[in-house]
Amino acid sequence: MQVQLKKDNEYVPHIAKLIKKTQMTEKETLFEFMFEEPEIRDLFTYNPGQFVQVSIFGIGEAPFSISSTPTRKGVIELGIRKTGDVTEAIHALEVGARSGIRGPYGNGFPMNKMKGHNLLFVAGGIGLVPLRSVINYVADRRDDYGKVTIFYGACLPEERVFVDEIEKVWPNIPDFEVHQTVDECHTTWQGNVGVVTTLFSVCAVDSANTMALICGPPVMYKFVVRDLLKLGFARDEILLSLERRMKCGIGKCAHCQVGHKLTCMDGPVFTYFEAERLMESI
Amino acid sequence: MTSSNIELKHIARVEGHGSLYVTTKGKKLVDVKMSVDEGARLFEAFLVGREFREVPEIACRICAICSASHRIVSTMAVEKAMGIKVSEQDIDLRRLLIWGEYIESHILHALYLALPDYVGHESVISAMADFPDLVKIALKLKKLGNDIQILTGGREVHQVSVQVGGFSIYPEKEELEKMKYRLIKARADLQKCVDVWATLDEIPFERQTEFLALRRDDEYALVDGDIATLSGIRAPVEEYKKYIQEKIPDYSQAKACEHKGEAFFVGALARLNINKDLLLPFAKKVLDQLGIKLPSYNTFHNNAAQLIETAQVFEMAENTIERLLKADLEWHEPEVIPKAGKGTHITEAPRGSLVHSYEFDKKGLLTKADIIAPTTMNYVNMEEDVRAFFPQIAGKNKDEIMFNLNRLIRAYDPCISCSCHMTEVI
Amino acid sequence: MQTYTIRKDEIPKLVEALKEEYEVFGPMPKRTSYVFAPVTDPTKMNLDYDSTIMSPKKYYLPSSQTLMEVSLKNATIEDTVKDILDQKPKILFGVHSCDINGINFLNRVFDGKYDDPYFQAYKEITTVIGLNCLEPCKYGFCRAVNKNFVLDGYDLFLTEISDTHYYVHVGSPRGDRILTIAHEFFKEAKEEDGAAFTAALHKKHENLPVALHIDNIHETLDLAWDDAIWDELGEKCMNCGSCALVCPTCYCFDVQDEVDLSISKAERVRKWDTCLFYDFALVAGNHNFREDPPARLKYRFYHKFRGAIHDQGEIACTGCGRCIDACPAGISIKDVLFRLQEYWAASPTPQGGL
Amino acid sequence: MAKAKAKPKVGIFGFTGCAGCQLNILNLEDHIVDLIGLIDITTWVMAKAENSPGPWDIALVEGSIAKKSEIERIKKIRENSKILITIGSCATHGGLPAMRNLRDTSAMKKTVYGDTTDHLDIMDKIMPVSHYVQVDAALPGCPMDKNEFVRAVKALAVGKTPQIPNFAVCYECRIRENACLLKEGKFCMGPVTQAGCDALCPSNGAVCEGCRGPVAQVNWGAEYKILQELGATPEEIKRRFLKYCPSTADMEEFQELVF
Ligand SMILES: Cc1cc2nc3c(=O)[nH]c(=O)nc-3n(C[C@H](O)[C@H](O)[C@H](O)COP(=O)(O)OP(=O)(O)OC[C@H]3O[C@@H](n4cnc5c(N)ncnc54)[C@H](O)[C@@H]3O)c2cc1C
Ligand code: SF4
Ligand code: SF4
Ligand code: SF4
Repeated sequence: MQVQLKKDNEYVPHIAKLIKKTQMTEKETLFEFMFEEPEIRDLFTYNPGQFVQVSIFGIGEAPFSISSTPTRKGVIELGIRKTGDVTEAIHALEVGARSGIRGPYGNGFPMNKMKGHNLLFVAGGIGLVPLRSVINYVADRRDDYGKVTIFYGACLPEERVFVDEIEKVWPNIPDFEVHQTVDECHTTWQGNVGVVTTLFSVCAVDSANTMALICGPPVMYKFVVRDLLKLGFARDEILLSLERRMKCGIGKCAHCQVGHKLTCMDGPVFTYFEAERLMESI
Repeated sequence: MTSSNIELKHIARVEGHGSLYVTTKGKKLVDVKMSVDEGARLFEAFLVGREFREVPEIACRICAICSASHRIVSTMAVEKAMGIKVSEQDIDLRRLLIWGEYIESHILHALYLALPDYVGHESVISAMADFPDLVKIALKLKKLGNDIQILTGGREVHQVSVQVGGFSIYPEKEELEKMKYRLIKARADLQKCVDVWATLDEIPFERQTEFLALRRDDEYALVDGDIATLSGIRAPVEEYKKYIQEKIPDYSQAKACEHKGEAFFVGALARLNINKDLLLPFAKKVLDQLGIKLPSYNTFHNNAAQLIETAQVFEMAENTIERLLKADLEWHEPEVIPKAGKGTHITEAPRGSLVHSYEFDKKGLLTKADIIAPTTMNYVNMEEDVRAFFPQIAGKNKDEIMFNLNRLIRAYDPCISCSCHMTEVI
Repeated sequence: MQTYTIRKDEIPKLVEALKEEYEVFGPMPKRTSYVFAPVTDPTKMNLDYDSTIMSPKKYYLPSSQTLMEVSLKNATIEDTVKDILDQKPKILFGVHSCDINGINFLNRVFDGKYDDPYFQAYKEITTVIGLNCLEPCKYGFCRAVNKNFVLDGYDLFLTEISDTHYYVHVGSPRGDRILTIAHEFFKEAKEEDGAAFTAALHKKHENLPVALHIDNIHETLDLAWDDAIWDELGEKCMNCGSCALVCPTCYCFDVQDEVDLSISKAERVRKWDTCLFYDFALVAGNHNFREDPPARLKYRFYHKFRGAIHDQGEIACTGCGRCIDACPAGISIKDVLFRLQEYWAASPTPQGGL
Repeated sequence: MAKAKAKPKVGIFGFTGCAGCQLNILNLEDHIVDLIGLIDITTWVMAKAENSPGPWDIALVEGSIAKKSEIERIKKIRENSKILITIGSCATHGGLPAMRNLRDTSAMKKTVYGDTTDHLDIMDKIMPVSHYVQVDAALPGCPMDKNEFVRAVKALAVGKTPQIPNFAVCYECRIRENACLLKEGKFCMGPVTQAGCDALCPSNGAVCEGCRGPVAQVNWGAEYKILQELGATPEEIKRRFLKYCPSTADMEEFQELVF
């Protein structure tokens, strides 16, 4: 499993080079970073659902989920939305620019525990970023996992991320099923319209031997969980990735405390059973 | 002959917004109007109803450049009204604050705002490239003045620790020692500035006028004293209205001041003319080096006078610190009880005499305020100077005329924001 | 175990003697209160102080601290751990038990899976001379939270045994070092000194009674989630953060990058933050997980008395009472705990006040 | 990595005020040379004789809009600037001169100028600059804090939003280890005032007068109670609450208070 990169000072990032930028939407771009030191490149591995802290020196540091899968080594892919100083500075980086990355942090999804199960992914907007890591991991280790169903919702069609994979790659993987929806009707949009929970009526979901993985904006969780519970999912078969303000990523700064736990150390992935017991979690 | 107008809109490198409008016919000057472009803030009106403790805090916001003077004169006027006595060390600390303000303000004006004209630069910023060393010294001296204000008042602009009845905190003795050391060392820096000033071309100009400043017999008066004129009047500050009359000149709506119906000058040159016998050795030496004969009627000498005064307060500051170091400097809470009464005080702000006069009711709320700031007093004199100076430059081209008029106005170190009740002319 | 005594009136001389090797900090008067500050004049250090405005956490987690410097030209990073280790060793003189417990608590936070090299470096260079409290301080309630004694976390520990003497325990080799360099001030304790020490402890326990029981506090808080007390407090609290800043166990921090004026260098600086501030749980897109001010006040209690049990194995309060002293609104954590205690019927309240 | 953009063109403008904020820029003796290296000040009437008519990357605006002609001027500056920042409480909140908002301005005019006041361009109400034009960031304070100013300029130079402290003066007061003045019975406004001045006044033993304006999510009600318990009359409290930022009287939170 995971090899912990041992460092004297966990706050000091490693230097990583931006090697590719792919704009996905007006605000979201996929960034591919590579550590400068070959040694770190080799040692660095992670669990889908974990995150890294990215530094733009002089501007600041911010947490981002790793969107690539550890089954494909070499680069770290981050899908980042432009919303503030750090993210804008990342978007302004030119290929070849050097920035800092440290991590991976957090627990990630329980890939071992999920083995042999069918998987239902429910993603909203940019919430697909961490789930994509799991999806591609499962695609690469197809034999270990059962049937895969992906529900993806976005506000507008042009706000969808990873469209190529959603439309061209994932549907062609054996036992993968992909459904998308957008909140607002759009003339060129042929598909489903409505919030992501409307997909439950489009595609029948069988909760037997299935685990559900959810990631999206805070408002989404409540409604998706309610439907999943109705479908018979057990509370610990529902996995959520929570978002909180983060500064250190290593359990010191206390910004990401949720209930009595820390998102960066005990999470960001929690079962719904755990999350329900964490005050103010969702 | 057609008449033409010279407008110095938004006179640059002065504090606040003022404009000068000069109407000429050929080479003859027809009209001069100084105008204040600053919006009115109505200080004297909104001070009414405020509690006596906050009056100095608000009043010092009339002008940032002489905020320390405003703060002190206001505090002392309030104290006079309430019959509050403060301790010797409080008096000395306040004086030290004013010496700091003098250093800062005079250096700012003489070296940052006035000097660039003499050395062919549009600003101290552009002068940095040609005179890096001089600018560095100027910065250092200005910082020294500010640091004295911070040490005694808590901040370089709008001081906080001066309170009615005393202080909210005292500086540490160690800090005072350090400051004294810095002052002694900085004398050499000031000397370098004087050396530079001594090489500048003098602008010949003379106009007989009256000078007004504070006067006391034991010391070069800056913080308190009697009203005095060069022509020999001497009177207690309470009688200021007799000697400083506010009027609205018929050619404009501006409130301006006159003394016996005539223009008069307040500021560094006035003080120097009136108190020349009380200069300390360092200042005397600077005066001699600059070769100014006193009394001087050349307005342009006001800038040199500022340097001489800087030398004077250097020495006064050293002496004041010396005295403070002998005091106990144990801080005590100021004790004040509001009382109805009237209080008037005048200090010398760096740019001239500054009057604050108040009345309070028995709850300590202000009922009436009269504030006369130096620029208001100089206002008529400025216009008169422009009339007298104009023939000297009338033959030059328009740019040069404007340049020279600008210099003349700037020589006054006018602080237009502080003219808290000047109205607009135009 | 060898114990010692030291004459009270020799403390200033001891401080002078230690100054050669150490920078000495202790309780110094400041206006109406005390602060831990450099002991410039040892005769002004007052070991009879009640409490200080700020806890000594500032010597382990400074209110503002550069973590690393980055050259913006070539992205070389240099952390500041070595700078800390290079500092002159420090002595904190006269630290009360509550504060030693506070440092121990912080150590739990800044250790663990990822240790914090800055905190550990400060620990490395700091010698703690503890001081037993035999009298209660104005606002403290240390005994109610079992923090009026220390097992470890000190290098020397002083207990007043008479008007003229302290009893001295040595807690570490670092404490031994002080005995070595300043041996002339320490006398080996005699039997009667030991007896006086025991008597002092008795006196301490008489003087620090306890009426507050917080054994079940996390469960109490479970019950009190919707209680009216939070709205009531929320109305009074101005979220000024004073309570968290002075607290010896509050450690939340923010991290910011600052550039120099030539834009050639960036510093990554960490600064104290508090959960009471608007920005604390604010994330991109202006979503705030604790938007309402009262929610933030409430959260502080839940973190201290519930979250910390999960994260650090104990509550995050040493009963020092500083937050009570510091709160401009007069909110008292002690009163709040008393009220919460009423929720928990099984918690017996013996007679007598705190 | 943060990249230094081309030197931004900066204009510094004074409206009606005491010029203290501009002076505080001149008071940056330790930094002014570096600052000039970082920004290109093309307009600054107070310190320069040659002044550009614009456009500017950054406009720094001091003073309140106290006469009608100033409304036109501020609009013009806004049109010609990419970023507009108010410096000081006059520009940010209306400042002391806005005290007239709470009184009868014509009576005030009479107090100062006597009977002939018709020709004067004196507005009855002083509003913050943000009332007239969009303001991108504000550095409040009377005067603005010069260190905060340097931080803001550095942030802008690397393309960062200047940080506005969303917390009260007490934060800085605690860190400077002052004993709370409210606890000494003095009427400190720290808890309801936005930080950023490094608790200058309390650190000098004087109460915070609230010159930086209300903190985010200000709890005036709580402060009111505290001051009342310390013996302040409602009129006194109101005077204090509105001293430097009388325009905050328009805030809903303020109007909810019962004086
Ligand atoms: C575990 C985790 C994974 C994330 N993964 C992604 C991702 O894959 N893609 C993506 O676009 N965004 C992700 N985010 C959100 C991302 O961290 C924020 O968008 C980012 O911090 C905004 O920084 P900023 O400086 O641009 O914005 P500003 O609003 O200027 O933020 C300033 C600082 O506030 C904190 N902050 C602000 N928003 C957030 C936030 N949402 N979460 C945590 N801290 C925040 C950060 O410390 C940041 O440095 C993730 C957040 C978390 C906690
Ligand atoms: S919560 Fe209050 S009493 Fe408890 S340790 Fe912190 S400051 Fe002291
Ligand atoms: S003195 Fe004022 S600013 Fe300082 S803590 Fe008390 S209320 Fe806050
Ligand atoms: S302490 Fe208050 S009054 Fe003083 S500068 Fe700060 S905000 Fe202004």
